[in-house]
Amino acid sequence: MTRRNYIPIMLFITAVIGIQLITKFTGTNYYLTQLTMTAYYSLVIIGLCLVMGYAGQISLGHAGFFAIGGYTSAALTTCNLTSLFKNGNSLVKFLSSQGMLIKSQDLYGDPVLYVNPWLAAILAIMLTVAIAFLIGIPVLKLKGHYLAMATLGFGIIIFRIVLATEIFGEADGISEVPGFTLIPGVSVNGNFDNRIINYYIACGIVVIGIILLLNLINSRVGRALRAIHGAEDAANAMGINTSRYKLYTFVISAVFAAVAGIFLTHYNGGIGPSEAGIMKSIRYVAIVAIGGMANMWGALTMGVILNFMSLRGMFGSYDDAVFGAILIIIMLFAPEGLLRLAIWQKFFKKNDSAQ
Amino acid sequence: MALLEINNLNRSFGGLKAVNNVSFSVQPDTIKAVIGPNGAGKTTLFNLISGNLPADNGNILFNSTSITDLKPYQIAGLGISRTFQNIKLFPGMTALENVMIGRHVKSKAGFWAGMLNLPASRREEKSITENSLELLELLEIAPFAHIDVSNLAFGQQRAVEFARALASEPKLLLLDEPAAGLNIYETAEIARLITKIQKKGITILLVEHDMSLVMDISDEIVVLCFGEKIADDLPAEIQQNPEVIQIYLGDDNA
Amino acid sequence: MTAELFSQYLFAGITYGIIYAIVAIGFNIIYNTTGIINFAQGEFVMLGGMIAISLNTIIPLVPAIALAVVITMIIGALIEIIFIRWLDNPSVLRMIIITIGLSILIREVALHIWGEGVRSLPYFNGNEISSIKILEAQISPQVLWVIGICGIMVTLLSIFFRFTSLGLDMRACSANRLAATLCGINARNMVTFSFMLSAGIGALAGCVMSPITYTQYDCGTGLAIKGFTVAVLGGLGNSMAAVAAGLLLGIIEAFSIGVVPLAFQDAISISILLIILFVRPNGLFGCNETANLKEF
Amino acid sequence: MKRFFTSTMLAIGALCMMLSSVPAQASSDTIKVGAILAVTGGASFLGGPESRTIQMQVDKINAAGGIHGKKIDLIIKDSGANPEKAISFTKQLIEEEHVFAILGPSTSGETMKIKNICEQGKTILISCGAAEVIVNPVAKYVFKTPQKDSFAVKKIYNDMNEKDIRKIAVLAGNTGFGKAGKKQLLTIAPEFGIEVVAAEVYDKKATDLSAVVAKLMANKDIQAVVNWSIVPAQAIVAKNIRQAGWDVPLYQSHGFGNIKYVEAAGAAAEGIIFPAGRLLVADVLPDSNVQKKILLQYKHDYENKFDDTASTFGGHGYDAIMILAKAVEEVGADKEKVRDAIENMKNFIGTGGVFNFSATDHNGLDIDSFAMMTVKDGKFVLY
Repeated sequence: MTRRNYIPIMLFITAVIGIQLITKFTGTNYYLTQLTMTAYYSLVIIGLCLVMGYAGQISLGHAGFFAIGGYTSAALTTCNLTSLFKNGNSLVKFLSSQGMLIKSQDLYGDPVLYVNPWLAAILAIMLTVAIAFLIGIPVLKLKGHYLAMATLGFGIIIFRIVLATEIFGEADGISEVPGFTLIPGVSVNGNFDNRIINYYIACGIVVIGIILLLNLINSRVGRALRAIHGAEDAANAMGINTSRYKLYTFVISAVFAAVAGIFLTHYNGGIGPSEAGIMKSIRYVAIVAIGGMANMWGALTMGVILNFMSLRGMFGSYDDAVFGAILIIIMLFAPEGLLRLAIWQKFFKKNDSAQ
Repeated sequence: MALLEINNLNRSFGGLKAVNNVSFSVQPDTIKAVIGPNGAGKTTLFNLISGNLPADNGNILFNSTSITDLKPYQIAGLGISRTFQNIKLFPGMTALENVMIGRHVKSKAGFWAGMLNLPASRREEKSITENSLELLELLEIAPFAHIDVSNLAFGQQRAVEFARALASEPKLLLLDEPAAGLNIYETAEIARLITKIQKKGITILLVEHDMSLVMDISDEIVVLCFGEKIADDLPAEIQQNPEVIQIYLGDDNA
Repeated sequence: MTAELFSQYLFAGITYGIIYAIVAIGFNIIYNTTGIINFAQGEFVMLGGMIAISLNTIIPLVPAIALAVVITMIIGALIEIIFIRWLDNPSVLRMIIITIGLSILIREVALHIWGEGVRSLPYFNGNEISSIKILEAQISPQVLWVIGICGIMVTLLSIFFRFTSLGLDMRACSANRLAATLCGINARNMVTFSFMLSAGIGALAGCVMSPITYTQYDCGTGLAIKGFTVAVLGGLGNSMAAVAAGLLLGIIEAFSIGVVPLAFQDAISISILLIILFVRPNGLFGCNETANLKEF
Repeated sequence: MKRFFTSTMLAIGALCMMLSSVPAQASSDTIKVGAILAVTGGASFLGGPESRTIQMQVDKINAAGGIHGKKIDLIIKDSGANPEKAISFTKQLIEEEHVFAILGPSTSGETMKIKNICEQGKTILISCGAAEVIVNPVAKYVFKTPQKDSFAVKKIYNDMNEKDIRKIAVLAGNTGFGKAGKKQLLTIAPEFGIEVVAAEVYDKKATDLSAVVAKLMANKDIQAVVNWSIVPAQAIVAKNIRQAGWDVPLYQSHGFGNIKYVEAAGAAAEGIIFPAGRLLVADVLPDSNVQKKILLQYKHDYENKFDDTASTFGGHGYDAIMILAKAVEEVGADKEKVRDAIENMKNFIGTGGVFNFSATDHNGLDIDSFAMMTVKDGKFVLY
């Protein structure tokens, strides 16, 4: 069981290192910038893959969780507490004495005092978990179009909130987000000279994420999830608490999205409302669908390829159009996902008789 | 002390009283059958016991505790396992995996243990696998362990469902028409299997149409008609009961 | 609140509401015959408006609108024939993704045809500033056109579904597709026809509202979301309930302006939707039949 | 397993394909200029005209033999107003394409995200974003061409003072432009003794605003309405106000500087007062105006080439490329020298006004770059 999982993971890690070496020798290491961003988006995608492919639920609001993570972290690390500190605010003093605040200077030499990104990240994740629970309990009782609409609605509400709230920068979003120092000397930020380490941080997080998810899928819980997807009432009769399993899966994938949001925001040095938009959520769902719902590697591959091309502007003004077209074509001709296509055809007759 | 006790259970759909004031009990280590013509409310009764449907009123006691308002998964956790009339296996999963699902209530690795692949959960996983293979062996379907259940023959699917139900080591097993769609040889096989299971100390409540099977293996029989209980007795007595005969053979004078 | 302000809000609400309702009816027609939610419904509204505006530069208003409706109906039929007709029993998720893809594609094509600017049809009566005083409120005559035409459309539709044989056939398909097929109804053609009908309704709505709301290549998405909200609020598949739900939502939105900042208006209407979904998943006016809850 | 190998093969294949396509190195006889513009998406009404204008001007320069014989190699990237794409494109343009300078982005939000990247990459950025924070505080390599919104606010408030308007309502679209404008309106109001009694933000995709107009109209204190927006919905505001029979003076921002909005608002646009660059009234400017020639030239070129009327938005793009071209022409293709040249540029006549840059002012326009205008018979005229 486990060995079967680790071979692809080793290959994946080899590919990650291989790409870095290729870019190094061809002098094209600027590709790593987009690959790093892509890696973070892939984290959202594999999380969503768990919800869609394994628990059989659709979520058209995952950009909302990405935004909750990114925006919370960004808002906490960009609000300047210097004046509060000088005025002797006891909470600020306390946090500062506990090392939870960071002092530095901005571009123009003024002092800034902001929340330690670690603390901000933890708070952001806690907030995500709380919201995912709150929204998940009622939403996951719904099915089909109703579920799609409810999750879409959740996404729209988050989008509206970030667009109308002053501390989230309204339409401009939040800029000048400081780097996230993981350990001294290793920082998540967009500086040109930090690129290689950031590439490895991002890929490392994806590897950890995918190991966690693959373990989960191949565990008792994963089996239960597949059972729920196959026949919910039978699963329930076998003693599986279906609503709790669906809820936990939803929360886990929300946390994946939030973590991606936190890191990408620090890497990019900012976040804008477009990250919370409906089109973003639709893209995530689309990539999972193109990769094949219950196919973590497929979703990851398609996520990397499409996001990479999109972030490099390869589609020009036709970005959304290309996306729409790919979506339709895949869903029409290969609803099991692009990568299943070859296998699909091979077993075509078998599947046909089974249905 | 009865293992399962059903008191004045009611359930209606719109104006139709599917289960009307039914009471009976199941003694431990026995096989009890529920029979009755189509639409008598047998499957509804099963769904009420297993929690798939809520009862309108009345109560169900299992081991002297009320399970009336519990959810299906909670009831399963207490030791009641069931099969379905029209076989509900998990498509896309192998026979072995299906049986392993049945082991769910007997194991406990959660989300954290699963994601981190902790040694404890690995050990647990191993014991689940072994246990499930044993069951497949017992039901003589071990050769099909790694085949997707949707590709199995009907009889084999039924056996997998049996194994899945047994995997949770239930105290009470609910069998919903276990012989439906089987030929006489297969039916005899099932009968042998059911007695074998009962010998292992599992109480069985079954719904069945096949009279010869029911008469062969049951210790007691409940007869339902239009939602009402009309008899609850030993097989031999049921065979003599004029009311039951009338239901099954029809009223010639009508 | 003064009587004047009250009726002004009321009319604003009715205008929003009736537009939402028309989009919702479009959703319902297709949902009833196919069980599909066509997320590209809003794009039909946009196409109707855009085509009419382009045609109106060469031909007079009324024929331009009529022609635009016909062209949009043809587009609707083509979409069904090319993308949906030949699919064998597709899953709900697959259909959601295909129609979302269609919506994106139509929008992008429209962007490259008509550009990013806003366009609009001229007012049917008067101009941008003419208004009529009704119940203390000053409203544009175009609002009356919208309410009137949409009202007539709803009435005609209910007559169509109740009394014409084609309408009855379509209802038969929605009730039980297999049985309808066995009775000799060509269910596939009915699906195509439902796409045409819903495209036509959307297009006509797009034309009458264009002077008030303007038409831009991406105006369909917002409408689709609101229309879907209304369709769910009323209970999927129930067109009369959609009208009531549309008016209700429109009026709530209009009056909410008096209480909360305008910027949160959308968040409020979506929150209402979520609450309704949690409490009454079959919609405000739906019955408790869980049969409508199609699974993936 | 098989699945995994299929994906790996596909992934590796695709990546190799991409990685092998190393971009051609910039040859010394061209000047590579990047532009990040929202050609599609929510801000396409800005990015569309900007990209067309910049492309047109570059073609024109190249047709005339380039600058000192060097042709401009223009790379336009469509960000769709997504900051994350703008960030990705900026890094790409700076490191990979080694561009000489970046024009755009169209919106303030995107500009703020890439400001630091350009500083770090020592690449000149000439933004078309409106918000004042772009150049205040001043960043070494960052410039912008649209006029400061505070000047527009002051122009409007001056006019109000003349008319003795004291209490006003503010409406703004929920874009970066609307947000920045609303902030300036609220902060500057006390200086002019004006009180903002109501402020509302509407969605950029709003289709009907009669309810909010009714709400404002019910407040009898309001003597004038200022609508600060750059999106089509601003025409709806005008319409709904006039339909409601409310005849308050209606002020708009320089975001109204597109004749399409006037056409959309039709009769309701009559009498709207707003500050804007003189491009809109180029035809009726006195011949003595220094800008007249250049404005007419641009308007003529743009309208002949595209099926579109010239707007001030396209003008921002014009100014951006022409300022860069002028600086290169003066000091040659050297980044640092060109940056200094732009910072010291005086009396550059653009569509937005006369630019006088300095070390403390990276916008270079003063309050006179705005003229108050109004709409008469469906045309822009000086007020």
